[in-house]
Formats: sequence, structure tokens, C-alpha cells
Amino acid sequence: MLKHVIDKAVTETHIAEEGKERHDYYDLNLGPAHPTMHGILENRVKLDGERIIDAECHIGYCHRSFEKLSEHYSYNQVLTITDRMNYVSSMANNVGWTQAAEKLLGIEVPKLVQYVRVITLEMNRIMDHLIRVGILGVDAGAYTGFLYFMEQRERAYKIIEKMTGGRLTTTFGRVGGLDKPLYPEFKEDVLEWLRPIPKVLKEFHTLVTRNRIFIERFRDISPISKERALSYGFTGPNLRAAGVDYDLRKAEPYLSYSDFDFEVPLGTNGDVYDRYMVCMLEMEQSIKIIEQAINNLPEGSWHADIPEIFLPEKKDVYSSMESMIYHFKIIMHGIRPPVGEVYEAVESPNGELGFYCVSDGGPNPYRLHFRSPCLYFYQSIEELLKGGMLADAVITISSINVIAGELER
Amino acid sequence: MTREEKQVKLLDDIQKQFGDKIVSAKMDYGMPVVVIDNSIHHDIFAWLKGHDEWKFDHFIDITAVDYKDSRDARFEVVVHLRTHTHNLKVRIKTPLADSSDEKSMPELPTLSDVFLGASWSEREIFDLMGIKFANHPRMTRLLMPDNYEGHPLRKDFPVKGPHRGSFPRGTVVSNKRREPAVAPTTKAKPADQLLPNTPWEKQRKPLSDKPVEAKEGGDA
Amino acid sequence: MMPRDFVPVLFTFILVGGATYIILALTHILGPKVYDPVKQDTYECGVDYRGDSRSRFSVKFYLVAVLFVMFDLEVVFMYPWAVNFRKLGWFGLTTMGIFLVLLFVGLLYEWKKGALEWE
Amino acid sequence: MGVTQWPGGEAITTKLSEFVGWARQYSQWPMPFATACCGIEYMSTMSSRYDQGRFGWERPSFSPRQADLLIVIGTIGVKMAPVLKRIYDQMAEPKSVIAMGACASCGGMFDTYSVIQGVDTLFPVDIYVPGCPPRPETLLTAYIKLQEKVRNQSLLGEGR
Repeated sequence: MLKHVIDKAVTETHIAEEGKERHDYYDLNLGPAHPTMHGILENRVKLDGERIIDAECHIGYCHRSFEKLSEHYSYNQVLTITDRMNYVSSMANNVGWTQAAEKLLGIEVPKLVQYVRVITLEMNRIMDHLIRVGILGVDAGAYTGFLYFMEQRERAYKIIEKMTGGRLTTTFGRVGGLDKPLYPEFKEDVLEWLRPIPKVLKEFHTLVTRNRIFIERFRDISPISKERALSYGFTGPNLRAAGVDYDLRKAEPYLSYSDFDFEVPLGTNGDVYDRYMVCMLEMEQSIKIIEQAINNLPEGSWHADIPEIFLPEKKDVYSSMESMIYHFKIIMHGIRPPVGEVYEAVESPNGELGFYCVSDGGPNPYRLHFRSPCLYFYQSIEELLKGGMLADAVITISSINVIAGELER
Repeated sequence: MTREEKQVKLLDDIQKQFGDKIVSAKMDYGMPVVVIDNSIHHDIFAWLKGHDEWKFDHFIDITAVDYKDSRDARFEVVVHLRTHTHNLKVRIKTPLADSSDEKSMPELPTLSDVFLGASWSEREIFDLMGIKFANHPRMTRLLMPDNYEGHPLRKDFPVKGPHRGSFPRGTVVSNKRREPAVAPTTKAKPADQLLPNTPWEKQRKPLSDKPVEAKEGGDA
Repeated sequence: MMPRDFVPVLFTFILVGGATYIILALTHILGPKVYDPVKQDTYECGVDYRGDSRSRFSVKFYLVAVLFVMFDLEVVFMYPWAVNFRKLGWFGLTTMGIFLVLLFVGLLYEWKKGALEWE
Repeated sequence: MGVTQWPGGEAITTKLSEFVGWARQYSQWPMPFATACCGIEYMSTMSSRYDQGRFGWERPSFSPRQADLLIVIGTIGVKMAPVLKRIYDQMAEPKSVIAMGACASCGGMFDTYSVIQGVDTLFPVDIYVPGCPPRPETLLTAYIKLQEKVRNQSLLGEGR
């Protein structure tokens, strides 16, 4: 067996041509099966000692053809795809899709549904940033912070399970409202969940923020300027770390975000430390939003009054004739929006998550394109890696927070 | 001036600048939509980005739609841009006819020199939709394996993939322990060998290094 | 005749050597051995490896390695001294002090020459 | 497994394969090949609440050389299939495989052109874990089942 290996080595030895200045770069595969590559990113890196000279990145290892599938799903079934896009904060994608479908159908959801959607969006922003910063700590060597944060996520799973029945893939909400009425002690549970989070954040601050090692490793690593960030299509925390004040909740208020007051943290030179700090400060702002939303949660029905789109409840179907007809019509015909196309975007924890939906009047979308924020800031990875050290490559890729489901759709 | 007036003014500016090349410019669900001729595909974006009043420098998204049989121009490339001076988004659509013969692909000039964000998304459109972008720095497949044939997001491409007759749901898969085939080399193989396309019993056989010929009436 | 107080040292050598040998022998006997050309291939994150590992690399790595070995040996010499620190008294302190000062001067020299900077 | 009298007291006798199986079942080094949503549930199993360390599975090894067990976590795409097959081939014997989640077991909800319909088309799988994603408790029962399987593995398998 060893003969095979030796033959392979002999045939591929490098014969240095004379006259060419011989420069020995070390080719390294930070390949798909690598602990820091989140399992699906392949980077072929050319090293001069420890410094990265050239990086060539490949993706596509977890392409699950969401857009092709969504052409065969009804408008409510697409929710099963959207929670597997950014699976770290799946409910944020569901809210995004319901917003886009309702804009296409021209529906205005009642205030209670809007507030509940704001609460779930902000809860998912906290949960997403908890894992994002935790994994950044793990990649830089601080494993304990990750365990503190995972505990908070587990407590959040309890609420999400009560609300939707699933921990991670929740198919939360329907076009035109929520999937089920809120369970009675929802408000107390969310406030109870929020109570220890500032303390845990402070613990992580003392662990990492003023820690000389992490400052040395995070500061001035892969900075990106405003113009290049905008030209790459950065959105979300990575863009705000570069200093551009663009947050969809403020720029194009949707879902009654204008009722709450909160600030948008901005960074200065867009390096790993700024991305980390923007995420930490955003979590505190999200806590403020959730408290305001919970304290003045309005009364009202949990779905819009549109029987021909929103499935009537079972007890109505058996009792009233119209509901039974609507029930039959929705199930057999499906929801048929008018012919046209719409682009609706939501501020998901990773950035602007857009849904470009073209409808030809049929029961399922003619073409549905998910604008994935991950794809647009992962394009800059080859430029961000060049010139840095090998250890910085790990930190950069972890700080950009690339999620496989959303990157490769 | 209010948001609507700004949007109307934007449409007029574009209309004045490119005149006859603009097929239509109107508001659609609260967003200005401009349908242009594909000859000015590159110039309109350079102009919009460099324009001092409408600085459309934030590249949001580029995608493509396949209107097989429902329109004469089969493809349509859709680009979303955003300006932070007037807090506006614009959607620019470029209809594109399908290429005449089978071999060549419809062609458009690339935007990656104007907007860096277009480089990988254009590669994804080339990979999934089959639209080539001229003088793009690295025009290779993004999501599918490099030697994959076919463009999956086209309407004539089956969801389950052309090479694979998927076995009907619910058939019991025999899980007897099989010896893993000793594959001498696992260079990246073409998609055919990964998913042999013969009846389900043979499909369950793990990979073998011999190239799989599509035989009718497979052996027992 | 071997001095008596070295028997424990000999005993540890035998114990350590024996233990490692037994473990290796057990795994060799009990473990299955399936030879397979792919298994012999180098593992590089699941894709084919490129380039080879015998290319030359810069001298910085060698420099750091030598510095580490030097200061590591310094600590190894301090162990026996630290064990009977009380008995040696002032004599031990002065000799070890001279030894440490010498090495500290070496450290200062490297620091100033920039051998510790990575760039 | 029997108790025999021994001059100094009693001694436990057992078969060699049972002894080796007993030792191996509590020290499986899993290689978590995480690609998609199940990876987050695997993180929950690894973290302090559902702690897989209680079963002796604390140390994940990210190289196939030291791994006893390959856990395929998440969807395997057509582009990922050669990589996964190579990693399975490069694992040292005796190896076992857990296919975690519906996508790894049978392609799950993604019956499409770009997803491998089940990891068992690439190599034999020992335990299929249902769920999309499976709850941490389901994964822990899979661990217990695999421990039972490892304990009863005979030493005379292939390659001796």
C-alpha cells in the first residue's frame, strides 16, 4: 500500500524551473471539513510563512435548492423553507416571508399580530447574536462564554416551544396572522426570560471586551471601508460596523417599529472588534424594544379579518356555512395573489433579508428569490483574508457569521 | 419633498437621461421600477452610482427570472439598488431573449466592476439560470459542482434533477450491512456517478469506481 | 554496584516503558487493520491535497523553536534546585541567581535585536 | 461474566470482547460532520443543559484519524458527497456512523436535484436519528443505542 503513496508523491514533486525566482508558498486547504469553517466553506489559502498571500473560496456544499422548491409550494408552505434558511434565528425569516406575502396580497394585519411579530423578531435577534458572539469567542479560545449564552438560548427554546411547538424549525405565523392564539402566560414568560440577560451580557463583557488578548486579536483585523462595504452589498451588523447608519427598522419602518424608541449602534472602521461590539450593543437595544412591546401589548384578534386567505378556525368551520366554504376554497384553490411582483425586506439578525416574489396569479409563487445577506458579505472574504495571518482568517470568517442555509439557499 | 415626489422625480430623471432605451418606468408596490433595454445594462448602473444627487451606491440584490412561454424575452435580470441620500430603493429590470442555438447562452455585460457585490451573485445566476456575463473575473459555477450539466432554476429543469429517478416514498430500504466499496481515488466525480440512475435496488448500491452506464432492464 | 537510591528511577523507567509497550501491543493485536489506498492518502479537510509538505519555510519558525528550547531547559535545571531549596540555603540562591541573570541578559539581547517580533 | 474464587479473595472473569466493548462504549470520540440546521441542535446537546459529556462523548475530534464515530449532521449536498465519502474512508476501523436528522437519513424534505437522498447511498449507517431537527433527547437515545451496539461488537470482525 505504501508504494501507492510513494508513487503519488514522486509524480508530483515540484521541479523548479531555472530563471524563475523560486518562491515557496505553502498551499493549505481550510477545507469544508474544518472545525472553524462551520462545516461548509472551502478556502484554498496560499501562505508565506503565517501570512496569507492569496485566498480562493468555494461555497455550494449545502445548496438545498430552496428557490426551485418554493415554486412548487403554496404561500403558507414556503414557511417550512424559510425557517431552514437562517436556522439560528428561524422565526425572523418566517416573519419576513409573511410580511412579503401580505404586501403582495395587500393585507394589513391587526396591531396585536404586529407587536407579537416585533417581539419574536427581537427575541430571535438576541438568540442569533448570542450564538454569533459565542462562536466568535470559541474560535478565539473563550469556550466558557459560549456555554453561558447557550443556557440563555435553551431558556428561550422553552418559550418558542410553547408558542409554536418546535424548538428550531418553527413555521411561525401564517399569511395574515399568527398560526395559533398566544398562550396565556406569554407576557410573563418573555419578561422572565429577559431578566438575567443583561447580567449574562455583562459577564461576557468582562470576559472579552476589555481583555488584552481579545483586543489584540480583534482590533484592526480585516477592516472594511464604507464605500467597499456598500459596493459589496453589506447590510446589517457588518455594515453598521463599518459606520453606515442603515437599519431597515429605522430607514423603512415596517411592523409598527416606529412606536418603539431604540438606538442603532454604529462602528468606526468595520473590523472584527466593531462587528463584535455592534452585536453586543444591539442585544441591549433589542431588550429595550421587547420590554416596550410587552408592556403595551394591545388587545385584538390574532389574525386579520380576511376569511378568503386566512384559514377559519375549526369550531367555525363546523358551525357556520361561510367558514366551511372558505375552508374548502382555501384548501382546494389555495391563496391566489394578483399577478405582479413585490420586493419586501426585513431587518433579520444577519442583515437585510429580502423576498423578491413574482406571482402569476397561481396558488404557488411563479418565482421566489431570497436575498440572502450572507452571500453578499461572504463575497468579500477573499479580500478580507489577504494580508492577514492564518489565525486571523479563522476570526474573520467567524465574525462575519455565515450561515450555510442562508448562504447557499 | 415627500417620498412619493422623490420617487416620481427619480423616474423622470432616468427617463430624461436614457430616453428611448427605457421600456417603462412606473411605481409598483411603493417602489420605482424601471424596465430597460439590455444595450444600456452597464451604463445605467454606472450613471446611477456616479450621479451626485441620486448616489445609488448601495448594491442590494441581483437575480434573474425565467419566463419560459409566458413572454417573448425569456429571461429577465432584476437588480435592486439603494441610495442613502434620499433613502430610496429602485428596481431595474433587463429583459433578455434566450440564445438562438443550444450551445451558446444569453449574454449580458457584468456589473462587478461597478458594484463588487455583483461578482458572486452573477456567478450564481450563471450557475442556476444559465445567463453568461461578459468579462466577469471568474465566470465559474458557484453552487453546483463544477462539472454539472444543466441550469437548475430554468423552468424546463425537473425539481428532482434529470439524472435521478427517485424511488417512490415509503419503500422500505434494506439496511443490510454492506462492505464499503474500496474506491481507489475519490477525485470529484461527475454527478452521474454519484447518483446512478437505474431502478431503486441498484441505486442503493454504494459508489463503485466504474462509470455507470445507463442500462435498460438492469440485472438482478 | 548501582547506588541504592537510584532504584526508584530504574523502576519508573521500567513501569513507563512497559505500560506504553503493553498499550501499543494491545491495540495492535485487538485493533482491526483494513488497508485501503484512500485511507493511506493524506487527510486535508476532505478534498485532494495540493502542493507538498516538503516545501521550504521561513527561518522565523526555527528561531522561535530554538528560543523555546533554551528557556525550557532553563526551567528544567531549576526543578532539582527548587526541590531542596531549603537545604541549599544562601549558596544555592547565589548560584541559581547568577544562572538566571545570565539567561536574563540573553533574553534582553534577543528582545532588543527584535527576535521576538514576528514580522 | 462470572465471579470465581481467587486465593486472595474474589475475581471477576469475562470474555475479552466484552471487556473491550465495555471499555470502548464509554469513550467514543465522535466526529461531528455538521453542515446545516441539525448542527444547532448538536450544539445544544454539547452545551451544559443536555451535556453529552455524561456519556463519555465529551471530546469531539475534527479529524477522521482519531474518530471512532462519524455523526452526519444536516443535509449532504451533491457537492459535499465526495468529501463525506473520503472522510468516511479515511476513518480508522472499527468505525460506526450515526445519520442525525431526516436530511442525513433520507434526504428529508429536500427531494431535489442538489441533495443526496440519504447518507446510506454513500456508506453503511448504524443508527438513523429521526427528526428535523431531532431533539437533543432523541440524539442522546441514539448515543445509548450505539453504546449497546459497540458493547456487543465481536473482536473477530473484518480486518483481523
